[in-house]
Amino acid sequence: MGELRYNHAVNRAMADAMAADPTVVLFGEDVAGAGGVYGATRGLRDRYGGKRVRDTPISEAAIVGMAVGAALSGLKPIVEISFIDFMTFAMDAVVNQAAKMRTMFGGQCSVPMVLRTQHGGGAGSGPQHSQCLEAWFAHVPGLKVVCPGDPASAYGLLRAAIDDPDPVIVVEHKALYATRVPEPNSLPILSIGKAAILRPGRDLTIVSYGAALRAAAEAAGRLAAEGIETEILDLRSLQPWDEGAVLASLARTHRLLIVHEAVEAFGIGAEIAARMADVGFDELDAPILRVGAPFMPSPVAKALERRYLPNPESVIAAVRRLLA
Amino acid sequence: MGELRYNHAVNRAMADAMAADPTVVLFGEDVAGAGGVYGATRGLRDRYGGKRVRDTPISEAAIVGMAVGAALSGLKPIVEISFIDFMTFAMDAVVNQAAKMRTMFGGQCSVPMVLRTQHGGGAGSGPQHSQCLEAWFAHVPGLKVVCPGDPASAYGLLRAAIDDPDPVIVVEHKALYATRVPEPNSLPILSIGKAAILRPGRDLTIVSYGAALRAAAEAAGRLAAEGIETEILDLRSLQPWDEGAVLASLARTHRLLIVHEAVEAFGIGAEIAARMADVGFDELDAPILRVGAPFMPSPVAKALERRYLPNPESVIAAVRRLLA
Amino acid sequence: MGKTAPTIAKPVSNDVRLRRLYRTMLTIRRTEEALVGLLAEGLIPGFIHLSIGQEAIAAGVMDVLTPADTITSTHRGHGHAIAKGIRLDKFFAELLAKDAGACRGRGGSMHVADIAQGMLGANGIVAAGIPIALGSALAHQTLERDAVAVAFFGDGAMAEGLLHECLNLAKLWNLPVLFVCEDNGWGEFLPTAQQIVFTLDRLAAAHGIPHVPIDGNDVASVAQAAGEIVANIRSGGGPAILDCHTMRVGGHYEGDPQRGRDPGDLAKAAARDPLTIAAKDLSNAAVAKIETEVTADIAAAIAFARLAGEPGWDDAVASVYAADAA
Amino acid sequence: MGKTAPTIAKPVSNDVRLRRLYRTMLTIRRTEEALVGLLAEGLIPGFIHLSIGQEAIAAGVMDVLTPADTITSTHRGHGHAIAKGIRLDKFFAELLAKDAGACRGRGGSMHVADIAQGMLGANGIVAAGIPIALGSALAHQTLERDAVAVAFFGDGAMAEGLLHECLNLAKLWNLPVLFVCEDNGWGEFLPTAQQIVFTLDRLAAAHGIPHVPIDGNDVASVAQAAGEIVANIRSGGGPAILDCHTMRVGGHYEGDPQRGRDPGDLAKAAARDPLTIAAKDLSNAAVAKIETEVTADIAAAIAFARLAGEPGWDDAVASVYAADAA
Ligand SMILES: Cc1ncc(C[n+]2csc(CCOP(=O)(O)OP(=O)(O)O)c2C)c(N)n1
Ligand SMILES: Cc1ncc(C[n+]2csc(CCOP(=O)(O)OP(=O)(O)O)c2C)c(N)n1
Ligand SMILES: [Mg+2]
Ligand SMILES: [Mg+2]
Repeated sequence: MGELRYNHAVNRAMADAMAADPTVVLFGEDVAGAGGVYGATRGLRDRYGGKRVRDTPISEAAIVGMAVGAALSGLKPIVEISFIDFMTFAMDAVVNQAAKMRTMFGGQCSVPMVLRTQHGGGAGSGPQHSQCLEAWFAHVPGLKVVCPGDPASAYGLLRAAIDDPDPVIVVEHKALYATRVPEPNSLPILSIGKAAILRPGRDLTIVSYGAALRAAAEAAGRLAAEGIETEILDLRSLQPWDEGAVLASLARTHRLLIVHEAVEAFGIGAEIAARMADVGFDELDAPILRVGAPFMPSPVAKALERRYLPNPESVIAAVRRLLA
Repeated sequence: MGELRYNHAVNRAMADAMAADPTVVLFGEDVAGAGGVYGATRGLRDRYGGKRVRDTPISEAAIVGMAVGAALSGLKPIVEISFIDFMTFAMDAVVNQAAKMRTMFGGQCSVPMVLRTQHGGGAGSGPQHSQCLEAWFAHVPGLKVVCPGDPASAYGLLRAAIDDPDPVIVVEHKALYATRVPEPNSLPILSIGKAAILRPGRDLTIVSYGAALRAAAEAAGRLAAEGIETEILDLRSLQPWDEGAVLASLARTHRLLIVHEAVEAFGIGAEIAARMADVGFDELDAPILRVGAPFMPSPVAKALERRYLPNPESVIAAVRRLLA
Repeated sequence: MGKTAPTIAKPVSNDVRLRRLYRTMLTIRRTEEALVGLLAEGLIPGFIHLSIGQEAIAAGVMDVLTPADTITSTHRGHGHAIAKGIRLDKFFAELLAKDAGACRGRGGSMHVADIAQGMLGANGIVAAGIPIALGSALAHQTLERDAVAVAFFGDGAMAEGLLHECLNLAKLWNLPVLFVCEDNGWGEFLPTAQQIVFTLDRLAAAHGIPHVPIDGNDVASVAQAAGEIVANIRSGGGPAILDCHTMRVGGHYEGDPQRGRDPGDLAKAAARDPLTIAAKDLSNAAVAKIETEVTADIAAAIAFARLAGEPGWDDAVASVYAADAA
Repeated sequence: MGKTAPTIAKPVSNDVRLRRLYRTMLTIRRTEEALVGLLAEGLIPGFIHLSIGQEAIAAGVMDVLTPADTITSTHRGHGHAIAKGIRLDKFFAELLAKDAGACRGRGGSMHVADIAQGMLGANGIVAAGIPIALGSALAHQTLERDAVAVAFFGDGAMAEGLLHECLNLAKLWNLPVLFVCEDNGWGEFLPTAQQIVFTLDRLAAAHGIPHVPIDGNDVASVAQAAGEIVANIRSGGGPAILDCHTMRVGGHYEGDPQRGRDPGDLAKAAARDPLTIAAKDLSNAAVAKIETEVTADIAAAIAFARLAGEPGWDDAVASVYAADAA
């Protein structure tokens, strides 16, 4: 029995999509020759040729803008921005162009582009290479945002993103690329907007996504030893997010904790908490809690970075507050 | 008795700061010769000279980056980006550079820069010139964000921003520039992070900021005729925001509505609601509600734009739900 | 790319061509003049940026394009949309933000698009259309279409780094893209001479991209030059720049008081009116006939637009994502 | 700007100067070699980018700067920090993310800064330091300081529009800024010849900015050229470009397997080692003495860094805003 690595799942999603559809192309810095900073695009140029898999110069604004134009003219471009921090150079193309065109042009066109990027800490990469900026994109009507937390979702969400007629931001995580699971029997294309229950439980609900799921799972395991049964929901998709699934879980457990790696303030968790404080208000038996990064740039020092990232201890502490 | 216009208040804040401190400089597109798209910088070059007040080419990324360098080297630059939508070209300098330097360089430096920009609708400017993107900046540790809703705050917050040793984003509103109030007796420099009670009331709390305050005030006036007493809090400062003031008001009214012009989902209101669903949970007698823009780009057509923006009717409808 | 012989879209006799060019220019002119009135009537939301005096560039360049060719435009994009073939009734309805508009009234002046005609949008963001044209050219190249993409931009946009990234990329990938600079001497309220230190010809030379300077107010020259350049791009010659010298007759936006502007400069612009220049080589009868026809077309389009209905709220809310998406 | 006679920071005899330059280069070299070991020990968080083989540029340029002059650097910034005068103990402590580091262990390799020395930061974002240098130059100019700002960037950064915006602005405002391109032929894992179609000399010419190409591995030439150019900038001559041709001896980051790289290319780089070139004009005794001294300095600095304490959590949390702010 083989194993499936996260970065190989990403690779396979692109390879399968390119095999299935000749209009799927890929470009970005070092995606062709080098196979990507995290090896996720390795071998694709060899398989699909230099016309469909291209290295670009270091011109983030232009290459994302090109993806928009390519998507308008018959291609399904996948563009890679190797760190989400570099998206700061390419926001216009995503936010003012891609996101708005379907509405702004009155439905004349789709913009079927995928922007693959990568966020998060754990590698000592410091303040400019560890940010989790997905909340910016989730705030922009017209964009979809997904954030796979395991190899199977990495495959299934990326395939869905490539198939989607609208622009999708796929946010991978640097600390997950090397993670692996036993090769699944099937690797379905997932539905954008659907959460998954990773662990059922009756005492409280943890909503999380991406690499933070690992801290949640570890915490839930330890809490189970004390008889505390945690339900863990993997959002998978942040825009749209599965409000129904969160509400249904809350209706079972009546307690909600949201865990993510992004800075807590104004992060993804804020919207989930806000919605549940509205539509889920009657279900709440306790305050809604969040575990996210404190309001500071990512530390470089390992000990500090460990403390900065969500970890089983910080999750357990929040759960104890929630059940107190 | 004279009157004070919002754009004149902005102008006076800069003029006074430049008079008080020779290191304050101003640059941006058309701020010098033309006096700014909304007239907020008119006359400043004549008064303070072409060395301190400069027109720039259309190079948003470079000019915001220059402000960072200028701030590191002894100036207090005010840079104007005439529409917040254009900040999409200049995010790196603000987010990866200015915001992080105090922490990242271990406290060796301050970055005393001010970025003045302008958001919002009401002028039929359409999807690329009407956005309210302040939540992006509020999510970034190291930045401060203020959003003046009236002429006196426009003056007091901008003075505070210029005095502040850290980078401050001042978000004005295009529909407010021409609004006026009787010339106030005094025009104090305000404290960043402090909210103001615009109207006291016992039945519910509306938290708002910027141009949306007008819809809240109009709604509160109409509701008062029915005996519903609304307390209105003007946040003024979005990062940091005055959690204590919101909580105190909630403790009086036990009902919370947040009103802003930005898209509701993942907007400023999400964080306020999330915090109150945590620290204010025991005070809540009803769900926390929000009125924000629906999840779509700004419409062009006047009737649609009116409906898109927060308005007294949408606020009143939310209040009725809140009191139901 | 190994293309077959270059095709000019509509090769006909010079006189027929000039009349066609004149008609396009006049349509743009009369359309924008009508917009001034409609704006004053309060029927147009937002600002509008007129291309009066600059019509020859849109008319001349578009004359050598096929419907398969794509363009991206700017905030000053009415002329580009019209010359690329948008229906006038849908154009006016769009400017009036009506549901029958080309973009169902959701784009307005700064975002007019006609995707079927290859007009990929006016753009409210300076320089933002340029990489979109590149991407479109990439699609043409990858899918081996006999098509080119054209990026229109103003001289002020030369200060945006995005243009420079795109010049490099276009050349690097030998993309079938034409850069058209509409050099009207202004960027908003400041002469571009006070904004830009380099010249486009020397910038082009640094990139090894052919640069053709042209009198942008002489529509015949524009069409001639564009025809030759586009033919070369079509045959795989790679990107090129058409640098059109023109003048902004009006303000930056309609209603701009043009404070800083020298009246002599305005007079000069009037003297170089592209319609007058073109009319010299046409018979009075031809000019009169075109005037009559264009006037009628525009009147009909405006009548249509005035009567058209408002866009619906629910439609707009439902317009953000594809209905059939996952 | 009407400045007085140009001042070169440290004018002395050629031999003294060359020894100083050699010492700076050797300090960078031995420092980075030591970093390789420390990284392998697991003491350095994150990636590090070494400037081995490129030390002559940092040493030569910084030799003509005063402490009032400012620089901005890149992801490959160790050499710039050292040459600009950062204390070695604080440098190593920073790389080890210790509280005693120059940035209290919160910057690390990619964000080393020494503001007091005018070193405004290494930078994890390609090209991002360039406008910061411009802004610093604007401050020098506005406050009428006798100081220049220097922006270091790699050849790969030439594809970022930001550089182009900055060239235009620097010239437009006649800013006292020197652009130093460290052209090592690579941008990450791809030769820059496959990324960039223009050459910096022609780009500079298009902007009317003086461009000086130089053998970036010959420290004496770098210092000589930098001295002349900086003197001209100081006297109000406006921006200039120093284009340094060098070679990347190692990989993009330490540990990079350098898959696509021709071994002959690596051999060529070794043959052009800037230390060897400089040593030719120095006595063996001088070289040996410098080696001994530098080795001792570095050993002491590393010892300090190893023993230094971890940064505190509460300090970091409290570091985001000024304590005394409103
Ligand atoms: C990124 C961005 N910055 C600034 C603006 C504001 N703006 C609109 S048009 C314009 C001037 C453009 O000049 P040019 O490109 O020469 O076009 P012209 O108006 O002369 O046709 C500016 C600065 C904008 N729309 N987008
Ligand atoms: C905006 C941005 N894009 C991409 C990267 C990733 N990256 C880091 S270094 C580098 C190559 C830079 O090449 P060059 O400027 O020539 O510097 P060199 O590494 O050769 O010294 C790239 C692409 C980045 N850090 N920032
Ligand atoms: Mg212009
Ligand atoms: Mg390089």
